[in-house]
Amino acid sequence: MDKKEISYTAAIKEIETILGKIENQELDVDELAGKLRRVTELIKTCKSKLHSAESEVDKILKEIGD
Amino acid sequence: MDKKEISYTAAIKEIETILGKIENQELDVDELAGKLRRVTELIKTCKSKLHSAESEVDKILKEIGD
Amino acid sequence: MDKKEISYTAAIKEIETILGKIENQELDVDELAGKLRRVTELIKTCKSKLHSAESEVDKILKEIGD
Amino acid sequence: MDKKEISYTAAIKEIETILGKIENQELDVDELAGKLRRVTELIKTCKSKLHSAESEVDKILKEIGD
Amino acid sequence: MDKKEISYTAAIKEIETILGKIENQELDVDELAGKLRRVTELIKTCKSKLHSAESEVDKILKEIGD
Amino acid sequence: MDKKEISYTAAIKEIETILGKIENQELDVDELAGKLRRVTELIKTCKSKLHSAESEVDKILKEIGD
Amino acid sequence: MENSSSVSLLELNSQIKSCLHKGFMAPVWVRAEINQYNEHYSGHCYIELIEKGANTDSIQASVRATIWASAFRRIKAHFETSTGQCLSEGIKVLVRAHVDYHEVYGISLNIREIDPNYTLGDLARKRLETMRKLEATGIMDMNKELPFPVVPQRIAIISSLSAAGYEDFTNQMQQNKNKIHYYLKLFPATMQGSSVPLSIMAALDKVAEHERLFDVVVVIRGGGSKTDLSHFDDFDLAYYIAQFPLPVITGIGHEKDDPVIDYVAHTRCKTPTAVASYLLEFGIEFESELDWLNEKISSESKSLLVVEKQRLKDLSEGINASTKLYMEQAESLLREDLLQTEAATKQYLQQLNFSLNRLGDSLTLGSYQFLNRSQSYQEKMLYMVESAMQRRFEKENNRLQVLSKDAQFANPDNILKKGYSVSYYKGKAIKDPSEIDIGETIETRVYKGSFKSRLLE
Repeated sequence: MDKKEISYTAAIKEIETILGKIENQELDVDELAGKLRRVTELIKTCKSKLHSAESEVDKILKEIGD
Repeated sequence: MDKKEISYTAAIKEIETILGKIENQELDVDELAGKLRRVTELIKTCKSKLHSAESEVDKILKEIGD
Repeated sequence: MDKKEISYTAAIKEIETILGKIENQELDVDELAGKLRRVTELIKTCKSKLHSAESEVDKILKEIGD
Repeated sequence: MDKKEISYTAAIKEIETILGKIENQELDVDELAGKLRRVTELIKTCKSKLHSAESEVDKILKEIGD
Repeated sequence: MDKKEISYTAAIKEIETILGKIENQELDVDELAGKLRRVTELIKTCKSKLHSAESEVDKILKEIGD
Repeated sequence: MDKKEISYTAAIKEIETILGKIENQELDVDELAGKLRRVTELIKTCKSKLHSAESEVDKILKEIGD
Repeated sequence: MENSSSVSLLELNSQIKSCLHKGFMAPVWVRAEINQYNEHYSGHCYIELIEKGANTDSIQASVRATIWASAFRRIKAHFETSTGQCLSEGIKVLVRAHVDYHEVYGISLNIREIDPNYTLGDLARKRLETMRKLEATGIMDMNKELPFPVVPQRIAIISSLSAAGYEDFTNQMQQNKNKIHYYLKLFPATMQGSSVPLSIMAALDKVAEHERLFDVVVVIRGGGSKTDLSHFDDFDLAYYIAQFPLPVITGIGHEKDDPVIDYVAHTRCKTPTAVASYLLEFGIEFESELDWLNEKISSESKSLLVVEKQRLKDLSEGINASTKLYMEQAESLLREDLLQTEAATKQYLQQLNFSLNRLGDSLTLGSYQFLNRSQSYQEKMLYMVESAMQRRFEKENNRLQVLSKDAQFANPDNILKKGYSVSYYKGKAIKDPSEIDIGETIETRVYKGSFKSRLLE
């Protein structure tokens, strides 16, 4: 799945799912690193979304302020 | 919707709805900027309505004063 | 409505109704200027009625006084 | 109503009624001049009635005096 | 004249009624002169009855003895 | 079976099965040595998997931290 | 026989006389009523005394009596001055008398004295009785209740031309100062003697025939003795007067007299003159009332006109003032409305501006809060994933350690260490010696190595 295509909310949901599985020991040790990589990817995506949202918000709010 | 066509009251109502969603974290981060942009438009519309009302009011009152 | 056709009392009543709406902020900004214009028209009508009544009244009262 | 046909008492009552309405601001400004004109007529009628009564009373009293 | 015709009592009663109305301002100005005339007439009648002999009465009284 | 191909979870399960049998003296002396050998191999495999997972996770986390 | 057993009339009368004289030596006091009364020209007075039954008029006892001329003058004068009453028929007397008997004339009382006090008491009692009787009829006030005319101008007079006071009365009435005309008509009646009641009643009858012609009736008679006036105490007369349809005014006798008819009359005056004054007063009063009314009506009419004039003036001024006030108020109301509208509009706009600004502020704050919360949630998730993994690794490490120990424990070398050994034959642990043939080689493992041996038995 392209990281651009997953929504922020879906990403957060996936991270929560993975966290659940880790906590419930539903994951094989072999898979752990892979899942972590997925999580970091998702977070990266989220961060980027957040940053872009932030900068846009800044821009918009600046416009209002004017 | 054309900004000329929405009434001031309706605009304010829409702004408040969106603000409520933002405050309750009910929006996707992806949507935030879009919604915010809508709100700023609405506010701009309202301000313009307000300004035109104000200047018209001033004019009318000045006429009476004379 | 032609200003000649509304009675003084009705005019005053209408002015007060509009005033009440403004005070209770029941008017949409879009309507405000229009209503204000109506009020000023009504007041103008009333003033004119009052002035014409006044000159006539003065004349009559002078007769009574004699 | 012909001023000759109204009795003095009825005339006074009518004047007082109109006066009451003026005092209680119950008259429409539009009506004021008309009502005042009526009052002046009534007062004139009353004065004339009073004068004729006076001269007749004087005459009668003079007759008795003799 | 029969003594019952206009008795002193009836005359006094009528005079007092009229006087009462004048005192209580119940009399219309229009009626004043007429009522005053009536009262002066009644008083005149009473006085005349009081002072002058009615020949008819004298005649009748004379006849009784016979 | 190549040791690379057995999953961590499966390895753990086999170890525990063998150790269970030993404890219950279900194994012949002749088999014992063999099975023990298998166990030590499996444990080694697991340890290695664990270490590699750990080091990979560390690496990933370090990447994020940067 | 006849001679011895009978007496002659003279003898009898002589015996009666002697008995009576013995029995009535002293004079006696006797109460009786005079039934017949006769003053003889000779100066003697002959009387018949009787006693009537308590409640009847029937005569229960009677006796002749005489007052000799020598005593009569004294007795009569004393009696009449004391009682104001003549000795006459019908009066009760207390007499002091000798019982005389004359053979020819029979029994008679020789009156020596008459006590006037007894008769006086009797008169008073009689008068009282009449009053009581009248009272009992319930008509005492009937005449008083008749309406009295405003001016009693037509007056029927019951009197006699010769009666004292009559002329005074008519003069007074006809020559009154106020020149009020009175119609006087005399209905003659006897005003003296016992025929008074009947005569007056007859006169009243005549008045009654012409009732409508008169306002009042006056009964007048001046002066007179007590006895004269006692006829005006008559019950029947009083009864008649009480019910007479016209008001009756009495003026009988002197100042101190009060005959019974005074009590039933509409009005009692002391004397005829007093009646005239009383009647005249009404005319005087009425005339002055007329004058007063005349003045009053004049002044009230004038003041009514004054009041009305003032009222008109007040109304004019009131109209003037209140109209001006009305206009001022209307104007100020308009001004106020305008000012209020202006203020309200401006306030409304200000309020809207403020609200909009506040919305903008809320939006800024909300947006940044939104972003912050998102970010911190994200960080929290990463941290939780990290620590969950850490925990997992720890757990797996522990598990592997435990498993290693268990495996070590299961190693047979541990048993061999304690001196146990295992022997093998053909690579298999020997559990049954019979499986091995004698002379065969077996291998035995001990802790520190192994050795081979041959089976001897």
